[in-house]
Amino acid sequence: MNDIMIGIAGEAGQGIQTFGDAVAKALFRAGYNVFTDKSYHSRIRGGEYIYSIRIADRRPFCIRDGYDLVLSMSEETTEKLLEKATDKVYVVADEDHKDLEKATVKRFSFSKMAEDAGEKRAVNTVMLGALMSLMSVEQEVPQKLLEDTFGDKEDVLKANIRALRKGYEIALGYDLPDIPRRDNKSFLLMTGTEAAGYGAISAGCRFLSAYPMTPGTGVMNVLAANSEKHSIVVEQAEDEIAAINMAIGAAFAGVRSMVTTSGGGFALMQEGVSLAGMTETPIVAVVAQRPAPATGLPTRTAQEDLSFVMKSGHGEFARYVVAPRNAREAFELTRKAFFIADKYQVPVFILLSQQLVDSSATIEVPSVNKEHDQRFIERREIDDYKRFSLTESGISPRVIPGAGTIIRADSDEHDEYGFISEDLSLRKKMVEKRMKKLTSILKEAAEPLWRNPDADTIIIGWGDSWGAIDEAVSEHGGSLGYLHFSEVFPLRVDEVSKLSSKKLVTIEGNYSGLFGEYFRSVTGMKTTHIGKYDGRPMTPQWILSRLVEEGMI
Amino acid sequence: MNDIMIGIAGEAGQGIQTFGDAVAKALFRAGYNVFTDKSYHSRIRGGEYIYSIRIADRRPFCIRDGYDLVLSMSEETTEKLLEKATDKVYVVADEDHKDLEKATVKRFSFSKMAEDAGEKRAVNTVMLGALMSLMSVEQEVPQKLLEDTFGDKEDVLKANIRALRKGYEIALGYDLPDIPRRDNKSFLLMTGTEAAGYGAISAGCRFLSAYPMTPGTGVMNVLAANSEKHSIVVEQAEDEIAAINMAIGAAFAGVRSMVTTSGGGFALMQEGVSLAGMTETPIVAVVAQRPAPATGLPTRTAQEDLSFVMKSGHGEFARYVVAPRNAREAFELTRKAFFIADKYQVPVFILLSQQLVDSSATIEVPSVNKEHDQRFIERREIDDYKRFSLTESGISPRVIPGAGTIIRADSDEHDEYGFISEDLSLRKKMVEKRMKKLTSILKEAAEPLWRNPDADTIIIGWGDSWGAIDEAVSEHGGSLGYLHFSEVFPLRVDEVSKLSSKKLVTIEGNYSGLFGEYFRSVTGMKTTHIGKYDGRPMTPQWILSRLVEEGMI
Amino acid sequence: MSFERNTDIAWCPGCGNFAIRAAVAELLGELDVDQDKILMVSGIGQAAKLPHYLNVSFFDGLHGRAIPVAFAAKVVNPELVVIAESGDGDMYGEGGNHMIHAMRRNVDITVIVHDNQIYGLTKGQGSPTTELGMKTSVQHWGMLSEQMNPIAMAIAMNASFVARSFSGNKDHLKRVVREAIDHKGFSLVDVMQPCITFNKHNTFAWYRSRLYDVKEEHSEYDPYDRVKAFERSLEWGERIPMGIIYRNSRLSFHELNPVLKSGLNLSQDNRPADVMEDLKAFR
Amino acid sequence: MSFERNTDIAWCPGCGNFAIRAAVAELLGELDVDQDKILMVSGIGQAAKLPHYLNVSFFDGLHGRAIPVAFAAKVVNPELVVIAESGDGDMYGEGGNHMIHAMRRNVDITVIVHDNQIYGLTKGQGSPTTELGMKTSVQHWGMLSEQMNPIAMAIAMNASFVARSFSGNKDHLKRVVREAIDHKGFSLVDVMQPCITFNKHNTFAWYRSRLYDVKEEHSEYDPYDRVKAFERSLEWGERIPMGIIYRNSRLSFHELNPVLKSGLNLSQDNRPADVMEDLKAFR
Ligand SMILES: Cc1ncc(C[n+]2csc(CCOP(=O)(O)OP(=O)(O)O)c2C)c(N)n1
Ligand SMILES: Cc1ncc(C[n+]2csc(CCOP(=O)(O)OP(=O)(O)O)c2C)c(N)n1
Ligand code: SF4
Ligand code: SF4
Ligand SMILES: [Mg+2]
Ligand SMILES: [Mg+2]
Repeated sequence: MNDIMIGIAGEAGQGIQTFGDAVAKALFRAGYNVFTDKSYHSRIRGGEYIYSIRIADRRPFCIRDGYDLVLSMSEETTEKLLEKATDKVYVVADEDHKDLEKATVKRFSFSKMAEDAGEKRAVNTVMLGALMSLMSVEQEVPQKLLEDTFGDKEDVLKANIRALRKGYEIALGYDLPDIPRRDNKSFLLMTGTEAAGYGAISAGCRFLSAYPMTPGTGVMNVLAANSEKHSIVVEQAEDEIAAINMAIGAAFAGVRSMVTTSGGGFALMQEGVSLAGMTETPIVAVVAQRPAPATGLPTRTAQEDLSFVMKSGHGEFARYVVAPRNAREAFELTRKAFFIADKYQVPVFILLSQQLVDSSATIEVPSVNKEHDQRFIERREIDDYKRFSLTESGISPRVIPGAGTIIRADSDEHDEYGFISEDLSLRKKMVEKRMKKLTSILKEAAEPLWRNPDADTIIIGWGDSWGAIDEAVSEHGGSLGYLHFSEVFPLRVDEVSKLSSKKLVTIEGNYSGLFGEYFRSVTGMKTTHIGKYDGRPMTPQWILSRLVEEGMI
Repeated sequence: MNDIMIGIAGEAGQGIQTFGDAVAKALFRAGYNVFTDKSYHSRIRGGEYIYSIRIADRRPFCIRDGYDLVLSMSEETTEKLLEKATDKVYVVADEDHKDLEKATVKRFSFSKMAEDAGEKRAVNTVMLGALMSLMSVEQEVPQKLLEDTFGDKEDVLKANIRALRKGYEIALGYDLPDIPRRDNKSFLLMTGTEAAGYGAISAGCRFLSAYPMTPGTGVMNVLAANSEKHSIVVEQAEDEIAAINMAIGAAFAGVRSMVTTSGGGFALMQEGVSLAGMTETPIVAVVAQRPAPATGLPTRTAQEDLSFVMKSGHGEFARYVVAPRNAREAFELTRKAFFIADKYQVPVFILLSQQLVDSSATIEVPSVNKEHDQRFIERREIDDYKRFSLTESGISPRVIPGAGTIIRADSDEHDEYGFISEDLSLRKKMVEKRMKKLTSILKEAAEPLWRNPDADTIIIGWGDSWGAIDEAVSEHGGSLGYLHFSEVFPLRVDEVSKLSSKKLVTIEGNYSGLFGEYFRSVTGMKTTHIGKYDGRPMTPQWILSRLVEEGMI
Repeated sequence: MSFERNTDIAWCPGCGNFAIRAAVAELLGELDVDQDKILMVSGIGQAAKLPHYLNVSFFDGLHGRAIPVAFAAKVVNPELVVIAESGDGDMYGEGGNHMIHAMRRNVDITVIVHDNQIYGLTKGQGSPTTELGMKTSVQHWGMLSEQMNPIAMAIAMNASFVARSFSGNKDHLKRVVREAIDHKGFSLVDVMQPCITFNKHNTFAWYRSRLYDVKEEHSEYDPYDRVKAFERSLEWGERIPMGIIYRNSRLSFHELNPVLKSGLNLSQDNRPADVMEDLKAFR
Repeated sequence: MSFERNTDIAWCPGCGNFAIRAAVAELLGELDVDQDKILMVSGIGQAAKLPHYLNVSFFDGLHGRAIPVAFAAKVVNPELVVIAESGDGDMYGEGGNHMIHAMRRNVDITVIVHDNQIYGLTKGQGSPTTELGMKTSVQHWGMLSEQMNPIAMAIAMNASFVARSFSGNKDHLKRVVREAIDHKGFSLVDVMQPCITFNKHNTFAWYRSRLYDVKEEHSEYDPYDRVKAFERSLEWGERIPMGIIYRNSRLSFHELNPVLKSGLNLSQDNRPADVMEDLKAFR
């Protein structure tokens, strides 16, 4: 792959996120394939903030090891970052920047130019200009971004445009590899958060209740920002228990509703999850994973909550769990999540992670499967209505309150009407009713992704590890393949026989090999496990070197 | 097995529990092998209350299908109960009792005799007398029980003794099978609740926090009743979240502490469980299972929370999970739970169930393994103390606050001192530290129980199903065997190779075959599943008939 | 049609819950609301079984969690008359956090607490409102924690309607609950309810001899005066005030929320959204 | 030895938390207590990082759950001076239920709330104490929920020591926290703390011009008068009272609990129990 890794290395509070977003967006609009990653600490000011931007000849869905070009806005952060950088790394910085041990620093008078442009705070804009100039991006592109940002403050805008121009005059002197551009009209640059958020809006979600928790908060922000436009009530709950019970109340009353949280907040929702299972109330829960246990590392990534989510809630009930591979799937599977929830009247879980949530990727415009808009709700008067009528499929016709029919739901075991019942033979039927939905849900799942199924060594993975696994396999070639899942429960493994007599290795963002264990419980097949649990996303390089270490390739 | 099943069938509020306890205790003291079961509704008055007492020539650890002798105190309850009774059932009732369809009712003037004895409310005492007379129990035995109960109310006591005598004069006319008696001095008649409660007291538990929840409340009651005597603070928390965080606070400060709850309450404790994992704080949680999801059937039994407990808490950390087979193990494994918690600084879970909690069984006096008293705590001044020092075993020497040393613990990822840390290479080591304890914990587990390992069909089971499984296997003979676990996580399966080429069947109190799935994830072996999920305990008859249905025997 | 459902009732004969049921059933029948527009949301406990004994739609959820469910159902369907009800343990113990924050939100729901000052269903443990010193199966030497005063707490939270009533006074109870339902905003009605099985102290007679209506006894009583209301709420002992202790005129959730202000019924307006235009922002 | 730990501090330069740290560190140094007998328990948030910046033992637990941990640690080791501290979101939002029930228990701990009227660490969402109308990343049109008044709530719960102070007034803060620690029972100190990053409304200057000490301004002020204290607690706007707003003389948890009354330190008295005698009851 022909690519370049750019790192913007600074501290929280330096406006690096805004800056990085502008760089990424401008490069995307200029026709590059862009992928970004944010690495930061759990604090508001200070600490490391590294915004990575990767552009490549093929669309990348992960970062890779090593930086080619670093914009250093903090000597300390850059020093750390260089520990892992290539020898040829090219460090660009402002005039007053210290020398570094591991690399020569190229200094430019960014701040002076900003001052000259009449806006001291426009240092980042100068840098933006310099970078754009290096990447041969037409000046209109970043200028348009400045206009969108400063539109209402004319003076500031003008100064920034001057600063941008000055930046364009700088020759950073870096030797760019040849990376083709194209018309990006049919693509989007989106983070997993944005994708999941718009997926929910598109699905007609009308109620979101949540208690802020990194990295799950973003989805709440997306819906809150669209609250008036798309008529969505977004309520910040007093705690996660309230959040999930609110979502259940709204869903019971007839709207598509959701919660968003991370592992610790989801832990508090367990009883509510079980309530949704018992009352057959469709809700969608976004669980954005971060390293745990407990508070863990709030701003880092992990795939540690698979089993916790699959087994969430006491007792037994049907559910559906997805773990999107990338932003596009985050959109599409969020829509599907609402659909499955409504169709089967079950709780549905969307496993995201900090990496997926915070990274933006160049994706095709997601598809909108109209089938997924079906609500399976009746709004009419029914006499002697049985909310939990025993049916062949386990699904009972659903009517919502306020439309002429008396509706009852109970968290205790209940009869077909929803009245509390201590009839134990009925109990048995009700368990079966709730559980047999799983048979049909399984059929809704798409097939897992196969790549090089004939290879000797097959990587098994799930969720947002796909970008790195896919690239590793591409790099390595035909003797390495993969089987990758984004609909994880129930597990569809049609052609598992293909796997016998191969070397199987699960690569996951956890220590124990949670998916491997699960995979074995379903197929009986044993897998070797390679885990990443240091809080950072996987890279293709890391995958390949670990495979070599384990003797798998 | 030569045995008799006695059912006392009435309603809540009729004092059946007290009456049944007296009957059971008297029979036990008279030298019989006794097992009892309580079947009741989630209400205070009315509804079915069935107290079953089984006596047998060998010590029973389950009830069986069918009643031989029924004391009917409610026509409705008895009618229901008879649906499942043997043809020869003998129903005894008071004079005004209606006739029943399925059996002849033998009427006796219990209430009149109570009145004659000068205490209308002593009807149960008359019945007690009649039963004891039938069973040839010396009158001193029940009389002693009356003295213990009414000791301070002389008049009432006297009247009750008169009532008892009158009862002794009644000839119930039932034809008793031959059931031998022996000296029960070295045995106890104990419920699982009492056993777990006294196990905790014996372990030196000094702090219990809980929010009442059937069937977990009993353990709190046992410790509360012993609070002053054994210096135990028992605090009723405002909710389960408070309960587990309190237990963690007390444990951190240096005492053995515990919580007790059921599935729904445990669901609320999930974040706390994860906190115990992260801060390496030893706590013991009793989870008494009842049918779920959500509120489910509060007074019924199940084995539905195995996976939920094994996977409890977000993130990855070591733990230890036991599921005692009977009251004796409830005592001994509760002691071991505190030991493992202290030794490895991990949360430990004790899975009970309504059946185990409410049933009393004739058990040998539990053994007290002194090793389990070790606390692994240091109380001394250490300079530059590292609460989370990285060691070979993953266990760091533990000092408690207030003894000269500064102690730090953090729910965030932390360094060896316990300070919050964003160092990602340290993160990796800390995950490994917490997880590698599992290797040693596995070695602490006792071997599972094997019975007839050479049989063609092997039942695999765990927890309180043991009584019924063991009896079923005894009844069936050599071609049926079992492998039964009471230390369920981590799973010790030394001689699993013995199982290859056999028919394997898991018999569990759930729908999905949770243990079967788990067993396969560990061994790769597939099992057939037979589940009971109607809220009632298993019986040997049910097991054998289901095995026949499934073509397993 | 009567709102009393003809069925087996799991309460102890003589329990104070029967009178609450009778009062609520009568009142619902008298309301000018279609039967299907009433939604009761309850928790778990003896009190929480009430909806099963009425002919209404209900969602009987988790112990302590009736309020968030009720809140959201009302939010998305403002046409519903939403009543959340459960016991004192449920509403003030397990559900305490929801109670106080729901008061802040001021959504237009009515919360009825069957306050028997005890945990009934779990067999008689102390509840937040159990009196100091009362002995129970867990509190062997009697309650040591301060008795919670829900009325004072609600006034401190500036809840917009705070009342107390008594299961032994049907007219009063009906009147207060009717006012609570009519009130546009969050209403708390704490109903003193004897538990004849586990609370042998706070009996029918005990309550009857103490409870008095503030307005009847003090005709000048102004429930809009927050400090006076607080002072009155502290009275507990020989005399216990009931009636509307406090109220104010805060705007309700629906009046404040920009999405809902116009009267939108989200449960009816349920279409998926076309976001293709919105997605252009990501180009 | 200084109680200020020399380390990298993750707060924004200029944050009100620094002054709280300085005051607490100084005060701890002045207390007549051995360093190892101090235990701080915190939650999660910016405020909750405080113990990391002090030379004390600490248990930094979950968001919202400092109080139950602090409660139990104090219960089993009465020799410890236990201080629970965290932010307003943590203590009044997520942890609201523990707050109110801990007040009922009256265990002898001190709770310090860094009340910046905002969720700091999660980037500026409204907290329970955020003022009506304030706009945030989630509350685009401004807070619609009533601003919680923790002082009034604590008085309603009859907490035994209820105070407010200000991170911008070190002497006041030290004095109030010292009194809170000295107080035998549950003490709440709500500390107004500017968050310079996310709360641009309640700034240092904003607080400074409004906060006044009740006792200094009203020498006759009697914090033992619950109704007057409640009235005073309602003041918020041009003038905001601080100091000890309310206190009472309720017995503490340790004074009431029969197991602990004698002064037993369970963390020292830790032996297993011989239950063989007890088990005879089961024969
Ligand atoms: C999470 C959870 N914890 C505990 C319980 C057990 N539980 C059921 S009802 C109840 C208390 C009942 O007391 P209250 O709410 O006062 O109602 P009452 O029975 O007195 O009417 C409890 C603790 C439960 N169902 N769920
Ligand atoms: C269970 C749980 N929910 C949510 C979070 C995320 N979280 C961390 S800090 C915080 C709020 C911080 O606000 P506050 O308590 O006021 O402290 P501040 O940062 O303002 O000092 C939240 C919501 C969490 N850590 N745990
Ligand atoms: S236990 Fe008490 S509250 Fe429950 S039904 Fe009986 S009398 Fe009523
Ligand atoms: S975000 Fe606010 S509270 Fe947090 S450190 Fe910065 S200024 Fe302080
Ligand atoms: Mg109650
Ligand atoms: Mg705050």
